[in-house]
Amino acid sequence: ACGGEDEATGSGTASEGSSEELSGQVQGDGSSTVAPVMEAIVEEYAAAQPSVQVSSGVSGTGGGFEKFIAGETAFSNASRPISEEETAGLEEAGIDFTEVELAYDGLSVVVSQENDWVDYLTVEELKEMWVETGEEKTWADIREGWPEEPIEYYSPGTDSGTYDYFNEVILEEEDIVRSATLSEDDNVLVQGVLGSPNAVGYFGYAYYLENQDTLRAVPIDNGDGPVEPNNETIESGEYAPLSRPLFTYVSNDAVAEDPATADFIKFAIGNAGDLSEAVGYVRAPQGVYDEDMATIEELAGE
Amino acid sequence: MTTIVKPEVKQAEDTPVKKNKSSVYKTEQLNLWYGSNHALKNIDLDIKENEVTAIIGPSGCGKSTYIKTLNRMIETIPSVKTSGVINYRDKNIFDKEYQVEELRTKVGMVFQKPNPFPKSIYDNIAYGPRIHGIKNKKILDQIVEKSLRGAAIWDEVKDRLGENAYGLSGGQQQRICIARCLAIEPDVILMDEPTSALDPISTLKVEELVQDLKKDYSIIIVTHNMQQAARISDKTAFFLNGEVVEYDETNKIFSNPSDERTEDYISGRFG
Amino acid sequence: MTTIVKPEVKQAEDTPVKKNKSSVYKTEQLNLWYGSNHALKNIDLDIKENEVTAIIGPSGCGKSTYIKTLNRMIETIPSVKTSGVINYRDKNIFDKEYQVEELRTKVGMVFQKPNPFPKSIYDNIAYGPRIHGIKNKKILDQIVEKSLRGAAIWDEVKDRLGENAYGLSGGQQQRICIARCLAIEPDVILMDEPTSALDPISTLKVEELVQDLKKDYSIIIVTHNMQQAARISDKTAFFLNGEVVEYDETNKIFSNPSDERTEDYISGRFG
Amino acid sequence: MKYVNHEEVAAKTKTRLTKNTILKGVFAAATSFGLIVLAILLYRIVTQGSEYLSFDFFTSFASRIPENSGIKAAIQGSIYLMLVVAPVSMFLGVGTAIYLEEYAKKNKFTNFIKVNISNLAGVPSVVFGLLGLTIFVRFFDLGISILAAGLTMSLLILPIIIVASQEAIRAVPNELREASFAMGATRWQTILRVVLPASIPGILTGSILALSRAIGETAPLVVIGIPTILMFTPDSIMSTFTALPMQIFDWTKRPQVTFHDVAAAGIIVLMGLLIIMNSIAVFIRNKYQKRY
Amino acid sequence: MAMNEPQISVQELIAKKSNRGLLAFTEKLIPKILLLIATVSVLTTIGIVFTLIFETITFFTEVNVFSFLTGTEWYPFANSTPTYGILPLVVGTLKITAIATLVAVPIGIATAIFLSEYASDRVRRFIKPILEVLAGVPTIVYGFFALTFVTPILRSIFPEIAIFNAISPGIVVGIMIIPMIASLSEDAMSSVPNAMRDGAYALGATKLEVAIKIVLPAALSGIIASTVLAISRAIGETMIVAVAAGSTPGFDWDVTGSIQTMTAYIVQVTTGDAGYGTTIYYSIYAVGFTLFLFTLAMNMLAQFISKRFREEY
Ligand SMILES: Nc1ncnc2c1ncn2[C@@H]1O[C@H](COP(=O)(O)OP(=O)(O)OP(=O)(O)O)[C@@H](O)[C@H]1O
Ligand SMILES: Nc1ncnc2c1ncn2[C@@H]1O[C@H](COP(=O)(O)OP(=O)(O)OP(=O)(O)O)[C@@H](O)[C@H]1O
Ligand SMILES: [Mg+2]
Ligand SMILES: [Mg+2]
Ligand SMILES: O=P([O-])([O-])[O-]
Repeated sequence: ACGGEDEATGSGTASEGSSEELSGQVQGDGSSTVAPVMEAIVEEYAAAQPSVQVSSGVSGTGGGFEKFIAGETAFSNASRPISEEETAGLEEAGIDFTEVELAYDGLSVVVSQENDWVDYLTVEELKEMWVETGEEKTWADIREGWPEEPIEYYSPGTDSGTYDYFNEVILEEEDIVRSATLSEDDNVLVQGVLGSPNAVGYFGYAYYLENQDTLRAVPIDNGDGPVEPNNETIESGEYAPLSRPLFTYVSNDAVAEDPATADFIKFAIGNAGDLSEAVGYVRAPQGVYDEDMATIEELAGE
Repeated sequence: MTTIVKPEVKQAEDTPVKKNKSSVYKTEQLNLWYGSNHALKNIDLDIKENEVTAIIGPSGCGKSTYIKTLNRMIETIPSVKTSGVINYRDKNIFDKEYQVEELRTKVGMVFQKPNPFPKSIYDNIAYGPRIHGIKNKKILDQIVEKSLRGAAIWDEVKDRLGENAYGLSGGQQQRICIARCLAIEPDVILMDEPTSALDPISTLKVEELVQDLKKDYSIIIVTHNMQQAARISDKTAFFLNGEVVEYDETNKIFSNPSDERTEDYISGRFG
Repeated sequence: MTTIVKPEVKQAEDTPVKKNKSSVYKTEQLNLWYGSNHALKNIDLDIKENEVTAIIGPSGCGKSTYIKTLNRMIETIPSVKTSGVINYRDKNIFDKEYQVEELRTKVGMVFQKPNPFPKSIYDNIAYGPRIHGIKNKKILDQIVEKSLRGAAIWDEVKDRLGENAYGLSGGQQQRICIARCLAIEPDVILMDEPTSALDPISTLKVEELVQDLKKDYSIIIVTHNMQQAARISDKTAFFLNGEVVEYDETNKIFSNPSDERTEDYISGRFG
Repeated sequence: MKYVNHEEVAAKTKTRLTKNTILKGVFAAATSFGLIVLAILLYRIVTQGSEYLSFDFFTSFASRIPENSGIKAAIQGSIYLMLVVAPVSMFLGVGTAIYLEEYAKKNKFTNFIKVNISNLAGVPSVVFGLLGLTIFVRFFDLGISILAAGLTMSLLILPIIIVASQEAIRAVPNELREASFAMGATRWQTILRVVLPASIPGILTGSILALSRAIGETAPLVVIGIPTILMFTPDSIMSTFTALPMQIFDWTKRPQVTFHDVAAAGIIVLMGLLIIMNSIAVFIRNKYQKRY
Repeated sequence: MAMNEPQISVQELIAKKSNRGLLAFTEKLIPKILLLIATVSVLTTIGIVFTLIFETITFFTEVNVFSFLTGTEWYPFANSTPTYGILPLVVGTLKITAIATLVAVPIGIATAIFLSEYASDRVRRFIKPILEVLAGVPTIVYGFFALTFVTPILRSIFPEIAIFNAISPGIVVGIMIIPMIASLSEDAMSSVPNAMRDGAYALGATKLEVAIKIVLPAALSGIIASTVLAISRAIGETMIVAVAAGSTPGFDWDVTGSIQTMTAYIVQVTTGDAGYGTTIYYSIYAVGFTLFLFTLAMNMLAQFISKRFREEY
C-alpha cells in the first residue's frame, strides 16, 4: 500500500458535485474481497465529507446480501454478480437496486514458496484437485511426478463471493473437498498456505500481492497456455477464467432519498479506479465508471 | 467471700428509694423457642426504672436471648417463636400494632463487641437522629456533643470527630456505641456483656459510666462477670437453663442467696 | 476465700516429692515482641517435670504467647521477634540447629478450641505417627488404642473409629485432640485454655484427665479459670502485662500470695 | 510400652525437611510459570506493537495503510460501550445482590435464582452473542448499535457483579445491621446508610473487574456482527460503532503482516486499559480491606 | 450534665419529624422492586434457552435429530449433501479441553498450594493481582499469542505439527484458566481454619505434610469445584480456538492437525454471516444449544460438588 496523498487529491476532483456539507449515516456490508477497496473509499470519503458516517461490515458477499435484503444496509459489496435467489429476495422486499462495478480481481491460486513442483495448473487439474471424490488426494494424483503428499486445502468460506465464483467456474457446483479449511478470515488462509509446502489455497489477487514474498501464485492454463495473474492479464481478461469484476450493489431508494448516500456512491465511482489500484486490484475501463456515474446521477435526480 | 461482697456497701445507699420506682418492663410468662430448642421458660421479671438490673448466669442460659427479646431484636432470627407478654411501659411489645422501630427508638442497646459504623465519629452519633428525620446541623451538633459527654468520651474525641470510629481503641469504641445510643435519648438501655471485649481499664470506665447513666436511664445489663454485677447493679436476676432461678436485690443475691443453685454458681462451683 | 482454696488440700500430698524433680523447661530472660508490641518481658521460669504448671493472668497478659513460644509455634506469626533463652532439657530451643519439627514431636500441644482434623477418628490419632514414618498397621492400631485410652475416650469411640471426628461433641473432640497429642508420646504437653470452649461436664472430664496424665507427662496449662488452676495444678505462674508477677506452689499463690497484684487478681478486683 | 522411637524420628526429620524444600521449589516454579507467561506475552506484544504506538494512533481512524491506522473509533466505541454496560450491569447486579442478601427468604424460588446465577456465570460468551443478536439486534430491532451490544455485555457480566456484590454485602458484619436496627432504623434505611456504604469498596472492586472483562470480550461482538470499516465516532447510544477488541480481531485477520503489528499496538492499549482498571480495583481492595 | 444550650428533647423532635407512614410504604415497596431486578437474571436464562430452542427446533425440521447427535461427519458447507453430525465438533472441543486441563490443573493447584501455604503475606498480595491480570487478558489477545508465538515454537520443536492444531490453543486455553483454578483453590485452602494447621504443626509436621495431608483433603471439594468450573470455561472458550485451532472438524484423536470446536464453528458462520433462514444459520443455534447444555452440566456438577462434599469443620 502506498501513495495515500495521491488519492486525497483525487478525491477533491471527484466530489465536486458535493461542495455543500452533507450529513447522515450510510451503512453497508458484504464482500471481504471488496473490503480493501471499500475501506480505502470510506477512508478518503471521511476526509471529504466528515459529517457523513459511512460504515461497512465484512460479512462476505452472501452475508452482505442477506442484510441488504433485510433492508439493514444501503449498499452491499460483492465479489460476484448477484444471484437469482438474491434478486428474487430483493424484489420481494421491494428493493430496487443498481449494480456498480468497482474493480477487477484476479482470483489467485496460491501455494507456499517452499512448494517447488507446481509450475502451472490446468483448469481441469484444478477441478480434479478441489472436488470431493471421497478419497484423500495426494499431489501425485493430480499430475504424475509430483510428490505423494496429501494436499492441504484452504478456501474462503461458503458465504464469500470468492467461494461462489470458484464454485461456479471451477467446481461447477460439485462439492468442495471436505478436508478444506473454510474460513472467512483471509489471514487464516494465508497462514495456512504458507505453513505447509503441501498446501494450496485461493483468494483475491490483492491478498496475494500482500504476501508475494512467502506465497506463489500458480499460473492457470485455460487451454491457451499458462497465464499468471497480473494487472495486464486480469484487465485484458487473458487470465481466465479466474478474472472477475468486483461490485457494490446500491439501493435505488437510498440514492434517491438520501443525498448522503448518493454523494458517497458518486464518490466511490469517481475514485474506485485509483483506489483499487492503490490496494492491489485492477481498475475497470473508464467507460464502465462513466456509465455507472450517469445512472446514479439520474437516480439522484441531477 | 468478703472481697466479693465489698462493693455492695456503696449501693446500699440507694436501697430506700427503690421501693417506689415504677416498672419499665414487666415480663410475664415469656417462653421462647429457637426452632425446637426451648431457650426461655416461663420468665417473669419486673424491671424498675432508673435502676441497674444485672442478668447473670452460665453460658447458654438465655441471658442474651432475653435481653434481645426486650427490644424484639430477636426477631431477626427467623426460627424464633415466642409466647407470653412483655409490657414496656404498660404496652405489650408483642402486639400486632406495636411498631418495632418505635420501640427501638425508646430502648437503646449496647452490644458485646463494640460495633460502631465504619463512618466518622460524628456520623456515628448523628446516625440515630438522622434516620429519625433530624437534619438541622446545629441541632445535630448539640446532640453529638451532649451524647459524647454523656458517654464520658467527649474530651478524648472532640478534636477528631471527623475521623473514622475504627481508629479508636476498643474501650473508646464501646463508649462511642453508648453515646450513639444516648443520642436518641432512650428511656431504657440494654447492654449485653458490654465490657467482655475490653481491657480492665476500659472496663472500669464503662462501669463508672453505667453508674452515672443510671440517674437518667433504666439500664439492664447482662454480664458474665459476677464481680461486675456485684459492683454496679441494684438488682440481679440469675438465669439457669432458660429459667429465672432468683431475682432480687444484688446485695441479697451475693451475700445470702435463697436458692442453692445461685449459691453454687456465685461461689464458682460451676460455670 | 475458703471455697476457692478447698481443692488444694488434695495436692498437698504431692508436695514432698516435688523438690527433687528435674527441670524440663528453663526460661531465662525471655523477651518477645509482636512488631513493636512488647508482649513478654524478661520472663524467668523453671518448669519441673511430671508436674502440672498453671499459667494464669488477665486477658492479654501474654499467657498464650508464652506457651506458644515453648514449642516455637509462635513463629508462624511473621512479625514476632524474641530474645533470651528457653532451655528444653538443657538445650536452647532458639539455637539455629535446633529443628523445630523435632522439638514439636517431643512437646505436644492442646489448643483452646478443639481442632481435630476433618478426618476419621482413627486417622486423627494416627496422623502424628504416620508423618514420623510409622506405617505398620498393627503398630498404628496399638498406638491409636493406647492414646485413646490415655485420653479417657476409648470406650466412647472404639466402635466408630472410622467416623469423622467432627461428629463428636466438643468435649469429646478435645479429648481426641489430647489423644492425638499422646500418640507421638511426647515428653511435655502444653495446653492453652483447653476447657474454655467446653461445657461443665466435659470440663470436669478433661480436668480429671490432666490429673491422670501428670504421672507420665509434664503438663503446662494456661487457664482463665482460677478455680481450675487451683483444682489441678501443682505450681502456678501469675502473668500480668507480659511479666511474671509471681511463680510458686499453687497452694501458696491461692492462700497467701506474696504480691499484692496477685491477691487483687485472684480475689476478683480486676480481670 | 513405647511405640515411638524419638531417635529414629529425629533421624527421619532431615529427609522430610529435604522433601519439603524440594516441593516448595516445585510449587514456586509452578507459580512463576503463570508470571513468566504473562511477562513473555507482554514483552512480545510490546516489542511487536510499540512501533505503531504513537499519539496519532489514538487520534486516527482505521486505515488501509498500516502506518496511518489508529483506534479513534474503536477506543471511543469501547468507552461508549462501557458507559452503557457500567450503569446497567451495576444497577441490576447490586439490586439483585441486595435482594438476595437482605430480603430474600430461604425458599425454593430464592434458591432457584441463586442456582440460576451461578449457571449463568458459566454460559460461554459466544452464547450471549447469540442471545444479543436474536433478542436485542433483531427482536427489539435495536440494530447493531451501542445499546444492543451494551445490553448484551451487561447481561454477560451480570453474574460476576451479582456474586461480587453479594460477597461484599455479606462481609458487612451483622453487628452493624443490629446496631442500626437497635436504633429504630428500618431495613431499607439500614441498607442505604450502613450496609451499602460499608460494602461499596467490595462492590466497586468486583464491578471494575467485571467491566474489564467486558471491555476485552470479542466473541459477542463478532456474533452480533459489528462493522470495522468506519471513519466516525459514535454520537449516541443508537450509533453504529466498532470496539477495541473487534478492531484488533479485524487487524489480526488481515493478510498483511504489518497489520499484525498494528494489532499488537491495539493490544498494548487494551492491556494498558485492563491493567489500569485492575490496579484501581486492587488499590480499592487493599485500601478498604478489613475495616471492621 | 450541665449544658449551656437550650434543652432539646430528641425524642420529642423525633416524634414530630418521623414519618412512619412513608417509611412503612417504602419498606413494603422496595423489596418488590428489588425482586423485579433479581428476576432479570432469570429472564436472561429464559431468553437464552428460548433463543436457542426455537431456532434449534427449526433446524431439526431440516436435519434429523438423531443423525445430528450421532453423526461423525460435519460438512455443512457441502454443495450437494451437507451433513450435520456434531460429534467432530464435540471431539474438537474435548481435545482443547483435555489439553487445557492437563496444563492448568497441576500448575493451578501447585500455585494455590504455594500461595496459601508457603508464600508470605506480601508475596501473596503481590502475586494474586498479577494472576488476575492473566485471567483478565482478553481472549483475542491469547488467540493472537497462540497463533503467532506458541504455534511457531511448537512447530520448530515438532515439525509435524500443523499451523492450525489443537495443542497450541489447548495450552493457551490452559494458561488462561490457570488463574481461575489457582485463585479459587487458594480461597478454598485459605479458608481451612488455621487451627487445623496448628494442630498438625504442633505434632511436628512439615509444611509439605500440612499442605498435602491436612489442607488439601480439607479443601478438596473447593478445589474440585474450581477445576470443574475452569473446565467449563475451557469448553466455552471461543476466540483462542477461532484464531488458532483451524476449522476442519474431524472425528479422530489427532491433536497435531487442524480441528474445529463448537464455539469456533459459531464464529466461523457468524463472521460469514450466513443469512437469516438458511440451514447453516439455524445450525449455529443447534450447536450453541449443545454447547450451552455442556457448560450447564459442568456448572451444575461444580455446584453439586461444592455443596455435597463440603467438609464439616
Ligand atoms: N440463633 C440461634 N439459633 C438457635 N439457637 C440459639 C441461637 N442463639 C442462641 N441459641 C441457643 O439458645 C440458648 C441460649 O443462648 P443465649 O445466647 O441466650 O445464651 P447466653 O446466656 O447469652 O450465653 P453466653 O453467656 O454464652 O452469651 C443456647 O442454648 C443457645 O444454643
Ligand atoms: N498475632 C498477634 N499479633 C500482634 N499482637 C498480638 C498477637 N497475638 C497477641 N498479641 C498481643 O500480645 C499480647 C498478649 O497476647 P496473648 O494472646 O498472649 O494474651 P493472653 O494472656 O493469652 O490473653 P487471653 O487470655 O485473652 O487469651 C496482647 O497485647 C495481644 O494484643
Ligand atoms: Mg450471650
Ligand atoms: Mg490466650
Ligand atoms: O468476502 P468475499 O469477497 O469472498 O465474498
